[in-house]
Formats: sequence, structure tokens, C-alpha cells
Amino acid sequence: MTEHATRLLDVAGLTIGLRAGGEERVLVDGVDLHLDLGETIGIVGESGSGKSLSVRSLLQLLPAGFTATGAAQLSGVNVLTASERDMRRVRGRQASMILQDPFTMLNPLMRVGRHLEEVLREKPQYRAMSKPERAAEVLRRLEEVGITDPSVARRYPFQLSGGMRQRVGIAATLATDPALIIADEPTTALDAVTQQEILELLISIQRQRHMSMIMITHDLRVAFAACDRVYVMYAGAMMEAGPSDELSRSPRHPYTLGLLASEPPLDRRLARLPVIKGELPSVRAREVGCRFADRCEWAVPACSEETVRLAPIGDDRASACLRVDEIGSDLAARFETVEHGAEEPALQDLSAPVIVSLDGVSKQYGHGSGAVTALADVSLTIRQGQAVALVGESGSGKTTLGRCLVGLESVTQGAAEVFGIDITQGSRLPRTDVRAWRSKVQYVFQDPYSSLNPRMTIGQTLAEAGRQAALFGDTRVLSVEEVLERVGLRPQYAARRPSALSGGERQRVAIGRALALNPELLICDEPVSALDVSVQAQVLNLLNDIRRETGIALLFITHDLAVVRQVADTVYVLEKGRVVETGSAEILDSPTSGYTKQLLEAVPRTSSDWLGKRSQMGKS
Amino acid sequence: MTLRSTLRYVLGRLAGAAVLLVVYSFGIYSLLALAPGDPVRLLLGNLPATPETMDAIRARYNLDDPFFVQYWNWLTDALHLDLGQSVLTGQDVSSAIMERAGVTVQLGLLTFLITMGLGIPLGMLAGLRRGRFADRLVSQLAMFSVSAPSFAVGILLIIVFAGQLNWLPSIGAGEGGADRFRHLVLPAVALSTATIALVVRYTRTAVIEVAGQDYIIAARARGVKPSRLLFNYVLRNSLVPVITAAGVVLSFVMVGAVVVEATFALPGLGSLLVSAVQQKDLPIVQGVTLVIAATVFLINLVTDLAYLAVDPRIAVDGASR
Amino acid sequence: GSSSDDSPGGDHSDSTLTIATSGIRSMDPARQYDQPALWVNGLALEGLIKLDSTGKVQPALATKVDNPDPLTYVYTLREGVKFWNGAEVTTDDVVYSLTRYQDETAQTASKYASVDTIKATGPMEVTVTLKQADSSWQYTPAYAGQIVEKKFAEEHDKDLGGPGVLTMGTGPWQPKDFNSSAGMTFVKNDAWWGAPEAGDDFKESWKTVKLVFAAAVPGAAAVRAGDVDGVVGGDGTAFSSGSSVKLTKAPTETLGYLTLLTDKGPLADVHVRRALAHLVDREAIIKSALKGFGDPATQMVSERVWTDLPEDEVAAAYDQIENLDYDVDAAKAELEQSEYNGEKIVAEVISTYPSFVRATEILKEEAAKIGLEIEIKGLPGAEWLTNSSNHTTEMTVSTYSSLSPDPNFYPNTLMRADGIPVGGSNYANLDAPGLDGFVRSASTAKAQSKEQLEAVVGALKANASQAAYIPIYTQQAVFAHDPKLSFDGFSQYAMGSPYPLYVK
Amino acid sequence: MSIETTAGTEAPAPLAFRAARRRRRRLPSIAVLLSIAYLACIVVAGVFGPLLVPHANVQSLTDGLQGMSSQHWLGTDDLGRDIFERVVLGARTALYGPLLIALGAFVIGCVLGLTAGYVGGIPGGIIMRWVDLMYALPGVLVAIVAIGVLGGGYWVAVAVIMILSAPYDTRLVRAVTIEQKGRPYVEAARTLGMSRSRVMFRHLLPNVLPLAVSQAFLSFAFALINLSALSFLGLGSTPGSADWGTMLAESQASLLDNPLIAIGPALAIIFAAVSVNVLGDYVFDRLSTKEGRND
Ligand SMILES: Nc1ncnc2c1ncn2[C@@H]1O[C@H](COP(=O)(O)OP(=O)(O)OP(=O)(O)O)[C@@H](O)[C@H]1O
Ligand SMILES: Nc1ncnc2c1ncn2[C@@H]1O[C@H](COP(=O)(O)OP(=O)(O)OP(=O)(O)O)[C@@H](O)[C@H]1O
Ligand SMILES: [Mg+2]
Ligand SMILES: [Mg+2]
Repeated sequence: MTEHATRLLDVAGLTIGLRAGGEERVLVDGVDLHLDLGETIGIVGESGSGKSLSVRSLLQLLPAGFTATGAAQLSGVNVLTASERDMRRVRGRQASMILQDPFTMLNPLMRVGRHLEEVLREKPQYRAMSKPERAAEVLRRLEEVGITDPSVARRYPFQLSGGMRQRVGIAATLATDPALIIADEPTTALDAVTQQEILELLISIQRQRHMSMIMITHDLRVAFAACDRVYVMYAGAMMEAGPSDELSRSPRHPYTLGLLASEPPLDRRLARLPVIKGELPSVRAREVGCRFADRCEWAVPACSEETVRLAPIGDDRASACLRVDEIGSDLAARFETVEHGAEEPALQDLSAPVIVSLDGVSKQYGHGSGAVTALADVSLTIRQGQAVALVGESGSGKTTLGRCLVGLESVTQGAAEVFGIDITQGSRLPRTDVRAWRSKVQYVFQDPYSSLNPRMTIGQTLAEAGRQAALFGDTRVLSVEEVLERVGLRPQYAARRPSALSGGERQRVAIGRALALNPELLICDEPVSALDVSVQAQVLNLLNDIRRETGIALLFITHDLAVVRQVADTVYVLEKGRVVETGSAEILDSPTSGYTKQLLEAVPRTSSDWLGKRSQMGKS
Repeated sequence: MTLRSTLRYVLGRLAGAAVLLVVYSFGIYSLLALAPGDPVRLLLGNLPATPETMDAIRARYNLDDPFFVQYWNWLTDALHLDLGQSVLTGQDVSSAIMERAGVTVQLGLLTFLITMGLGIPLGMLAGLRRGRFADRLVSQLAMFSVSAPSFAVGILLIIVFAGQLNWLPSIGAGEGGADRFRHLVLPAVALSTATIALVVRYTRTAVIEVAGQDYIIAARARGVKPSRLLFNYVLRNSLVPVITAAGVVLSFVMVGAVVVEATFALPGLGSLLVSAVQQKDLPIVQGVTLVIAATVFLINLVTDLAYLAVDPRIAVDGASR
Repeated sequence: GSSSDDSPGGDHSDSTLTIATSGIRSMDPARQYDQPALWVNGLALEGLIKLDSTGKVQPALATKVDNPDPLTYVYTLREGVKFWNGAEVTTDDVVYSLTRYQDETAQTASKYASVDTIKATGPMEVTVTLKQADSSWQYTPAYAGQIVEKKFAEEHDKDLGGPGVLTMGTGPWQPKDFNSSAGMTFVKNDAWWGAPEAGDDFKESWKTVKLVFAAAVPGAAAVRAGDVDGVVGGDGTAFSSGSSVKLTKAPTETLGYLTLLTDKGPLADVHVRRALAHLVDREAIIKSALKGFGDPATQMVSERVWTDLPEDEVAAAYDQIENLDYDVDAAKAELEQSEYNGEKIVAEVISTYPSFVRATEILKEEAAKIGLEIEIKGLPGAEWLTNSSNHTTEMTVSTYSSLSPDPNFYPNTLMRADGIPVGGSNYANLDAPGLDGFVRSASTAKAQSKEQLEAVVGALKANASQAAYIPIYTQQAVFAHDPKLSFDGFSQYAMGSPYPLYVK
Repeated sequence: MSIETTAGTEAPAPLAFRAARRRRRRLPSIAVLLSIAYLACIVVAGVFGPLLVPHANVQSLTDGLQGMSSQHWLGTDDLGRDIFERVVLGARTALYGPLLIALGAFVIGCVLGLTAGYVGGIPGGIIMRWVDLMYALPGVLVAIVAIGVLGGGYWVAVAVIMILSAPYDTRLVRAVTIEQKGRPYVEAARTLGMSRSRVMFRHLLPNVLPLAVSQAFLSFAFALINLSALSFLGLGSTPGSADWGTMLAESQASLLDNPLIAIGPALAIIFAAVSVNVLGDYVFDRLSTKEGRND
């Protein structure tokens, strides 16, 4: 695969800067990468690492103000410096791109068919066609991406589901038959089952047409399953590159190792998830040294002083670690312990008193014909100190259930008791009961970016929670410092405002605010789904620590089964507002409901059989 | 949105507007009844206003009924499209309005054309060249003119173009097509300073917003032609907010005309209203305000219908609204 | 102006005269009776008699007026006069028209207050009998007695004279088109009865006369720009020197005066009123508020109106009247005699009349000099009028137009005792010993006679001592026009006649 | 349909695009500095005007309609009064009325808007029907009719315009409140068991303020323009008073002969309105970025 005749893309020293307010920020720094005809490469990295910018620069699609330097030869054209005229011949014909969000990728005012037709018309062989012929071609191409209903061509994008839209997007992207498809997180916004379908579709088309593909994702498992080779990016710089299976088996860069390690395993529960310390750095001016040095266990002073670039380390692999030779064995050993990390059984005490009991609970939004049933006949129990996970795909009613338990929504039917308080009474509850309820049940929201009042400092937010606790008659009110300490933040954070905090830190504060009331039940609604893997692991560990220390009960809402495995004693699986399966966390090993099986099936796995067609690929 | 639901929607809106107009007319009627000053006194001219004469006049012009009866009579007549007669001239209010509407409508249309014709292209230019010189220039100008009151601008225009340069007539409406046009240029320019700025800002924002959307990037990546991108993607998608601007502009022009007509001594609806207000010619005041209010309602309705035509998404939401 | 190629005095018979003038609402004098309307109606509508440019009574639709006794006026109609539609003018039309103006709801009603009956007393004879002698009646048919066709008027009882309906008269120009916001068009009536008498004046006169309704300022702009041939009306303030427009001016009996309420508020003290009267700086007001288009008025009735008496006789009589001249020291002296306690005097003024506002401002400043405090309150027209006729206005500057040279016009309107109750036109509530008697004898005396002069002077003396109505200026009529045009005999009265005849 | 159309108002610069235009700026631009300087002058002139130009209203009938000179910077009007001094004096009505209107509408808007947005229910319904009614009316028109027939001068005009402006504030505050109330930080406050008024005034209000304050600047400009438009039409301010709108209206007769009479007040109004808007934009930028907003 090293013959130059088959080389499609060769990027060397790609650097992307943004001039803003008089200072130049380097967002992508000296990226090297190459791609052969018919090959699929993956670029992985946490959010903000510069993946999207890098590939957009290849089509000169950077937003205004960005400049890209370096060299990028695509079929013999330097696409970084080519004129707009030349680029018009590159875009669509040489390379085309699929974007992350299917909901914004299509022109909302244009019918689906038109999206394809307008690109088809650009190509000589289609321009000659008559109208009906072209319409037939549009339908044929929609069929290719699995849309067999011809009426779809006449619909508007907003009338389609996310998966359908992404299929249309793919069809439109492929309509010009480009040699290279760039897929920028094509499945991140989709649920697991649809993600699997779309990835399978992309891979199969790519193989059939012998196209090349760059797949961007932040999910290592997806990259390993779908790509021949994988590049790992961190904070604007390339850290490591290599063939999928090798990289997944033997990372040669501390960051790759950390990333692999923080991925919670689906098949066993770890006592503690391995974490990368610290948080993603914010992008600043160009700096020398390894960008990962701050967070690296193996860093030595030289790491911060010498310029590092991706360097080959033998057959088709490359690493940007200065000490790659010295620490190689260390990394291998560490990886071994991660792979076979200590397993911890789920603990549960089925004799503990019941604190939440729902019996035949239903919840409807709205009235009459527009009513939506979010929960139907749900029964659920939570015992003191128990960790209960609520799983299900998007729209299955998980959030609704959680909100009912804290009184943000009211139950429409059924019996619901929380700490012996009948919460179906809603606003008719006596004041004392409301206070008891509030002080015992607290909630952590999914989006850490808007769950803190932006106008209040962290200290004010936490102090206010303490004030509430005192109001409710709590005698052991925690001070702001104590709360910060409990969630692993330094006391100095009290003076900051939310905007000066990273997502992970905000989520810690939100958890702290809830804990300030010394609740007995904490409801966490997807508390980690907006966070990067390295931070996700930290927050999950924090929650487990708190549980161990305080014996608090947890209702953990998530759609990620691997996370369920890490936190839950008992699992409830929701489908369209109904509980379809319930039991201890072991049901993940032997699900009985078809729905649960389907959910498990769709969880990305590095192993080769996850994306069905992959097994047939021949490796030379 | 089906034709039927569109129709139902339009009828619903019209019914709502009708209720509002009734409430509105009642408000103005009461205001006029409560206000000091009496139109009868004007009807008398130089006659001594003895109680007998006043009564005789009131009887002659049906001004002697109790307030609610008067209002009720007015309302029932208005429902038959009879807005009554001017107290002072006996002229049908509707014909007085028709007489004056011409100038106002022409002024409005000219202003609208200038506004849209300049505002949209300038807004697009600024939006597409965001942050560059053209953008900064246009945005600064817009910032300046959006807040300039039309009558003050009008006075300055008169001084410069009619007084100093003597290019255009300063006042009056002129007669015939070309002459009328010459007379309406300055008023229309005065009226459109603020509205152009409004349209520029709306358009610029819309274009910037749309140009940053994923579907534009995706389309460029697919190699969609630049001309198609500009018209089918950027322009069409920017149109929705621009329609809002168009609606705002039209209603603004209807109302702003009142002041501009005073500035340029144009015999339009606005000056009719102002003089009627001063003379307490109640039927005229009622008639003109209602016509203007109804026009504003209609403009809003048409704007909303234009959204339906432009944006299929709203069509569906609108139906279930 | 399509006239620009015509040399003065040339043949205009195919051309158009375009005049800007104040807009009117109606051509029906019963509905609109004021100077602007008269100046429009004069083109088209005629009365039994008319006033010549000096204000003297001349025959019109009546060839002869007999006045056998002070209470009886017998009018002999002219033979063969036709309305524009060809119908002959009959006694029926005359009686109908005059009776219409007599109706109590007509704006002209006060002019007919002394009329008892209006009857046809012969095939071509109409007799008006009065309840009591009334010296003004001799002028009334000229400006408040335009004859319209009975049939036409009855068909349009509610909106006669209005836009769309127009009217049916006998004059030299017939209105064809009336848009109350834009203007009117008049077309020459070649069958006019007066054509032979007017001769070439009429034959060569304008085929079409276009009136453009415009306020003073736009009108001035239009004539400057050459959009119209001339402007009439307005108070001339819109013109200033140095423009290429020619101004023809004449005095009028439109009087600008100050009304001071005599029985309420701080002005109830006669010394305060007299102090104010001494503060009226007529020269300054005419210069600054009227831009010079006015003549100072020292008396409420100008000496000019005495058309039939020798000037020196009139002057001698006027000398007996006290002149409250501009004299700040005199004002101070008056104020010292008063019990003025510093209370504010509220001056109400129609906010849309700049000259009134300016005059009041000037007065305010003068008053401040001697410690009189005036507060100016701007009001919309209707409210101002209501307050005035309720006699609650403490002080105001306004104008009143006498449309004829009737010497008793102002005394009879403003100073009668029966005008004092609310609604009456004695806005100052002026009452003085003997005053009412003077006013009444000025009415019953023969018009323009010595007796009338004595009576009027008596009334003016009473007013002057009470300082209730303070004359300030008489307005000038201004005809601003293309320098190529001329207007011989331009006067206030000429403007109420078919004046395009004289515009050449 | 979610897009709102506003019935005619004198330049209702929509906040939507203002929000989109916001940029982080370190230093105020020259335009902002000039605006601040100009408004400062207006404030000084408005407060101390009679002291600064004690002779502004003194007539000098022999010196009418003079041109520019070192003695009379902008010449004199027909009564011989110094136009520049009168423009300075006119700052008074250009300042107090609009200020009162902006503050009044701001307070009414915040209280009613927060109530309608957060409490909702019957009080919210009543408030919004009222707002809808006022919104459907062409405000300037109502002001002209109301002030024209009611008379009563400047302060009545101020009251009428305040009532006409308040719905804009109310609607805006309500919209922002509804948008914010669904945010987790508000829900978190509720799950912490805070009282309704505490949530409204401690949590929602500070987040509503940037837009409301920015709207207050708009109201100020709106009020300034409309008050002077009314004076211009002969409604509102006392005739002959040193009010910019009145001065403009009364300049009309001499406009072509003596443009100076009009230029002073016309530019004074235009610059004032522009400055208020420029400053409003700037304050909005600062308020919404300084204290940090959730991205
Ligand atoms: N339009 C922009 N203006 C300013 N900064 C930007 C812009 N777009 C991206 N950035 C910055 O550039 C950096 C890289 O962004 P990029 O979108 O390439 O990241 P990514 O790896 O694709 O992340 P994600 O997984 O979140 O999509 C980030 O720090 C981001 O904040
Ligand atoms: N306020 C609301 N009004 C109307 N319908 C709602 C509302 N909130 C949620 N729903 C509907 O109720 C159903 C359940 O929603 P819910 O948010 O509980 O799902 P979820 O399992 O949390 O989904 P996700 O994983 O996307 O967060 C969905 O169909 C949703 O559209
Ligand atoms: Mg990205
Ligand atoms: Mg959810």
C-alpha cells in the first residue's frame, strides 16, 4: 500500500490559524496525513481537537477569518492554494463531504429530489438527460442509500427522520461520484441503532465504488470498526497514526492509551475507570512542545521544550511522542492492566427500605388529539442506597420519569410515592411535605452548559443551595468549600463564573449543588453524554465515590449501555414509555427482551463483526 | 398546508382583526367623546353658540344621540362599509379617504421600492462580505440612519435638495405622473432612511446566519454552482426574516407617512388625519385611523401568508396553530 | 403655469390661470362662510349685489335695490340671467337661497339675524323685510347671499357645494372638479350675463382657472418654483424679500387683536388689562410675526371702512378715542394702580398658527419686563374655539375677518351685551355703561352715516377705557405672482369677486 | 408561526439581529465614545440648561433671522433669539420625557413580562391580551389621535407614549423569560425548593436584564423621536417653546430662506437618536458578554 501510484491525498504540515481581535490562534498545528485510493482512514479526537477544521480546509470550506497553510495534494492539485475556480472542479468531483448534523445538512426549503438533481445536472452525462430520465436517476440513487419509497423525493427535509435525512445527505454527496468522501461525524447525532445502519451503508457503498473515505469521529470503537487506518488528534495536533487493529491493540502514545482506557467497557464493571488527569486545554497561540505534556504521566521537561511532530515508528505506524521508544514497554504493560482491569461485582442490598415506588404510572403531555404519551403504566422501585439505571433510546420517556420524581412534571395517572410522600397530589401537597421532598431528592441535568445560572458565581450558586438546606431545617449544612472539595474542585473555583469553567467542571458544580442539600436520592439525567470520554470517566468515578461515601441512592438516566454497566445495580429498560425489561445489571449479559438485545447489538465494538460487511474485506 | 386549512387560518385571522378593529374604534370613539373641544362649535363658524343653535346643529348632524347610540349607529353603518360623513364638509368619509389615499399609497409604494431595492442588495453585500470594508461601511450607515427621524431628515433634504441645489420641489404633491413622481422623491427618501437601515440589518443578519449553516457548506462541498448557492440557498433562506422586514417596513410607511406628509405638505391620509384631529372631525378621524389600522392588519396577514409560501416548515406548524 | 408665454394683457382665452389658495371644504356658504370660501366662491357664485374693489355696493343679479323704509329692501331681479345649466334665475331660486342662509344652522345665520321675511313680491321682485333696522344688511347679500338653483340645491340638501356635488350658480366660471385636498378647476361660462358689460376683459380672460389648495408655505414654494402663477390668501409670512416673485398687496379688514377676559381671573382688574394694552408693540409684532405683511391697527374699526364720509371728519371723531399705545412706562404705571398679585395669566393660542404664537410670545416677553407673567398654552383649533365661546379664555390673540366695509362689524360682533352669555360672541364679556346702546344705534343708524360714526366711536371709547379688545394689526392681502402678471385694483373686496377678470 | 411582526413603529430596531450581531469588543469604538460624549452634553444641557444659557429665550426683535456669527453660532430665529442657545435649552424636553418613558416602560415591562412569562395562567393571559391589542395598533397613530384630541401637552404625550412603549418591553421580557425558564438552571432552582419570587427576581431577572436594558435604550430613542414628531405636528410641547420638534415645525415658513433655523434642531434630534442607539448596542454587548453567558 505504499506505492505512490495509488496515493490520492497527501497532507503535510497543515496548519490552520484564526486571526481574531489582533491575535493569531493556531487551531491546527502541522498535521500530516495521507490516504490511498480505496482506503478508509479515521480521524479521532475529542471535541475541539481540530478534526473538522482540518478536513474542511481540504475543500477550502473554512469559515471566514481562517487561514490554512502547508501542503495538501489531492489528485495532484494543492487544494490549500488552488484558486476558487479550480476548487470548483475539485468539490463534488474529486471530493465531497457529509456533515455531522443531518438536521441542518439539507436546504430546508428544497425538496429532497432537488438536492440530488441539482448536482446531477452539473455532470455532463446527466445534463443531456430528459427530465423524466433524471427523475428516475434520482430515485435510483435514493434506492442506493436504502430509501425505496419514491414519495420521499417530493418531501421536504423537515418531513424526514434524522436517519432518513442522513441517507439523503449521503445520496446527494455521492451524486457527483467523487473519488473521496469526507464524513464528518456522520452518525454522532443519531441513536445507536441508526448509527450502525448508516455506517454499514457508508462502508458498503465505499467498497462497491472503490472510493476513498475520511471518517471523522470521536468514538474510537467506531473508527476501529470502520477504518483501515486511524489518526488520533489532540488539541490541534496529530498524536498517533496506524492501522486500526494494531492501534487498538498496542497504542504507542500516552494519549491514545488514555483515550482507549477511559472508554468504559460494556462487558464488565470496573472498580474504577482509568482516567487522563486534567482537562482539554483551550487553544492558545502557537506553542512549542507536546500539547499533551500537561496531562501526561510520562512527561519530562523536554516534552514541553522540543517541537514534536508525527514521526514514523516502523511499518505504517507513527507517533508524536518524544519518548515513544523509552516508554513503549510501560505503555504496553499499562494497556494490559486496562484490558484486564479489576472487575467489581454490582452491590445491592435488597432488604434496604424502599424510598421510591411507582405503580402503574402514566404521563401524558398535552390534551386531546395532540397528546403525547411519554410514560405508560410504569412501575419502579428504588431502595435506599441503590443505583438504578434507566435506559432506552431517544424519546423513550427516561427524562420524563426523572422529572416526575422531582416534581418538575406531574404524573397523570397511577400511584407514586417518594419517601412516603404521595407526589401525585402535586401542588396540593402540604408545605412540610414539599420541603421534605425537595431536601431528599435532587437532580443533575444533562447539559452542563446551561444548568448553572451564568450570572452567579460558583460560590453564590453553592451558597444559595446551602441556604435552601438551612431553610429546610438541615443542621449539617455544608460550606461552599466543603462542597467543592467533595466534587474534587479547588476552593478558588468559588469566585469563578460558569463561563470560566469547562464542561466537566460545570457538571461537578452541578453535582455539588445537588449534594449541598444532603439528599438521599440523586437523579442524574445523562450527566456525561455531553462530555468527552476522558472527562466522562472522571465524572463517573466521582459519582461512584460519592455513592460509596454517602450511601446515596442514584437514579441514573442514560442511553449508553457501557455507562450503565459501570454505575448501576438495577436496570430498567424503557421503550416508548413502557418498561420492557428490568433486573440486575447482569441482564446486559443475557437480555430477554428483543429491544434490549437490539440496543446491545448496536453498541459500537472494535471487533470486526460489528459492522457486518467488514468481515468480507480483503487485506493485502 | 392544505388549501382548506389555509383558508381557515386566514378567516380566523380576519375574524381576530375584526374584533380588534371594533375594540380599537370604540377606544377612539370614547377618546374623542371624552376630549375637550366640540366639533359643533366649528360647524357654527362665526355664529353665536347659543344652546338653541348648538342643539339645532346637533340635531341636523345627528350629534345629539347618547354616546352609545352614536357609536352603535356608526358601527352598524361601518359594517355596511359606510363610514359616515365628515361633520365639517358633509363629504362621505370614504370619498374623502379615497381622495387622499392616492398620494399616501404612491408615497408608500415608492418608499417601499426604494427601501427594498436598496436595502436587500446592500444587506446581502454586507452579509456576504462580513467584516470587510463594504460591510463596515454599510453597517455604520445603517446604524446611523435607522434612528434618524424622518421629519428631521426631511427638513434637511428640503434644505439641501430644494433650497440649495434646487433640484427637486420641496413641498406639495404635484400633478400627473412625472410631476407627482418628482414631488414624491424627497418624501420617499426621507421616509426610507430608517426603513432601508432596517432592511439592511435584517438582510445582513439573515445572510450571515444562513451563510454559516451546514447546508451551505454541504452544498459547496457537493460542488453546487455559486449562482445556485446564492439564489436557491442563501437568498431563499434569508427571505423569511426579510419578509418580516418587509411587513414592518410597510406598516411603518403607512404610519410614518403621517409625519412625512406634514413635513412636505402632501395632501395624503396623514395630513387629513392631523387636520381632522385638530378639528375634532370625528368621522374622519375614525375612518382614517381604521383604514390605516386595517391596512396594517392586512399587511401583517399578507406577511404571514408570505411565510407560508416561502417556508414549507411554517406551513405545517401554522396549520396546527 | 401655462401662462408664462402670454404677455400681460394679452389674449388668455385658451389658457389656464393657476392660483394657489387656502383649501376650502365646501362651496356652500351655509356650510362654510369665511374668507377663503368667499375668495373661491367669488369666481362662480353671485349675489343680488356685489362689492366693487373699493367696497362700494354695485348691482349684480339684482339691477336695483329700493330701500323705501329702514325695514324694507326691494330687489328687482335682472332679466335673462341663466344658471350654468341654462335654467333662468327666478324669484323662487332667490327666495330659496336666501332662506337657506337664514336657517339657524347655517353659518351665515348671524348675518340674517335681523331678517324677518324673504318673499317674492313680483315676477322679478324679491322683498326682504327686517325686524329692526340693520345697517349691515345692505352689504350682506353681496357676500352671504349667493344665489344657487333651488332644484339643484334641494336635490343635494346635505352635501351641496361639497366635492363631487359642486353647486349651481350663475357666475363667469363654473366649477368642474373639486377635490378638497388638491384643488378645483373652473371653466369659463361663455353665457355669463355680465359678459357684454365686461367686454374684452371677459372675452380675453382665462378659459380655465385652476385653484391649487395649499397652505401658505407650500403655496409660496410653488409660486417660486413656477408651479403656479400666483398665490392668494395666507398672511404673506411665507415670502421674503429677494425672491423672483412679485408681490401685490392691499390692506384688509381682517383684524388681529387681543381678547382680554374682563370679569374673571387676574385680568378682571382693568388696570392689568390696560397695562397689557400698553405692552402691545405693534411694529415689532408686524415685523417679526407677520414678516411685515400687516398694518398697525390702533382701533378695532379702521378709519378706512368709512367710505362715504370725509376723511378729516372721521379722523376728528377718532381723535376722541383714547389710544392705548405701546408704552412700557405707561404700562408700569397702570400695573402699579392694580391689585395684581403675580398670578399667571394664561394665554391660549391655536398651536398651528405661527403668527398668533409668535405675537403671543412677543407679548409674553414684554409683559415679563414689568412683572406680568404670561403662560402660553397651545391648543388644537376645536378646543380653542370651544374655550373661547365658553368665555373661559383669559387672553388670546386671534383674527376676525370683516368681509365688507361694514363699520359696525366688530362692535356688533364683539361688544353687544347679549353676546356675554356663554356661546355669545362677546368673548371678553365686555360691558360698560352705555356701550350696548352705542352698538345698537350703530346698527339702526343709516349705514356709513354720521350717526353711525358717532355711535361706533362711542363704542370704541368704551372698549378702549375697558381695554377688553386690543387691536394689533390688520392683515394685508397678498397676491404673490409671476412678475409677468398684473392684478389691477387688487383689494380685499376684489378677491371676493371673479378676480381672474383683472389678472392679466 | 413563530415569527412576530411588529406593527408600525418608528424604527423598532429588532433585537433579534442585535443578538446575532453581538461581538466581543474590548474597547468602545470611536462611535461609542462620540455617542457617550454627545449624550453627556445632552444630560448636562438638560439638567443645567437654564443656567448655561440664561438668555436663550430673550427676544431681540431687531436682530431677527441673522446668519452665523461669532456671537450667534447658528444665527437667530425670527424673534432674534439665539438658535444655538435654544437648541441647548431644548435638551430638556429631549431628555426628561424619553428618560421617564424608557424607565417607566422598563419597569412595567419587567414586572408584567416576568409575570406573564413565569407565572402565566390567568394573569399572564390578561397581560398578553393587552399586549396583543397594543401591538396590533400603529402606535404613533394612536399617540397622534390621543394627544391631538386630549390636548394637555408634553406630559400627557409622555404618559401616552409610555403606555404605548410598555408592551414592547413586556413582550420581550416575557419571551426571554419563557426561553430562560426552560433552562436547567431555573429548573435546578425549582428543585432546590426556592420560592417563586426568588426564582423570578434572583435567577431570571439578571438574565433578562441585558435585553431589557437594551430595549430601554430603544424605548428612549423611540420616545425621543415620537415626542419630537408630535411637537413637530403641533401636539405635545407648548408652541414657541424651545423644543427641538417645535423649533423644526416653526422653522418651516422660513426654511428655504433661512435653513439655519432648522439645521440646528434637526441635527440635534438625529444625533441624539443615533447616539442612544449606538450606546444601546454597546451596552447590550457589554452586558451580555461581561458577566459571561452560557455559550
Ligand atoms: N467558526 C469558528 N470560530 C472560532 N473558533 C472556531 C470556529 N470553528 C472552530 N473553532 C475552534 O477551532 C477548534 C477546532 O475546531 P473543530 O471544529 O475542528 O473541532 P472538532 O475536532 O471537529 O471538534 P468536534 O468534535 O466538537 O466537532 C476548536 O477549539 C474550536 O473552538
Ligand atoms: N414538554 C413536553 N411536551 C410535549 N411532549 C414532550 C415534552 N417533553 C417530552 N415530550 C415527549 O415525551 C416523549 C418522552 O420524552 P423524554 O424526554 O422523556 O425522552 P428521553 O427518553 O429522555 O429521550 P432523550 O434520550 O432524547 O432525552 C417524547 O416523545 C417527547 O417528544
Ligand atoms: Mg467537528
Ligand atoms: Mg432525555
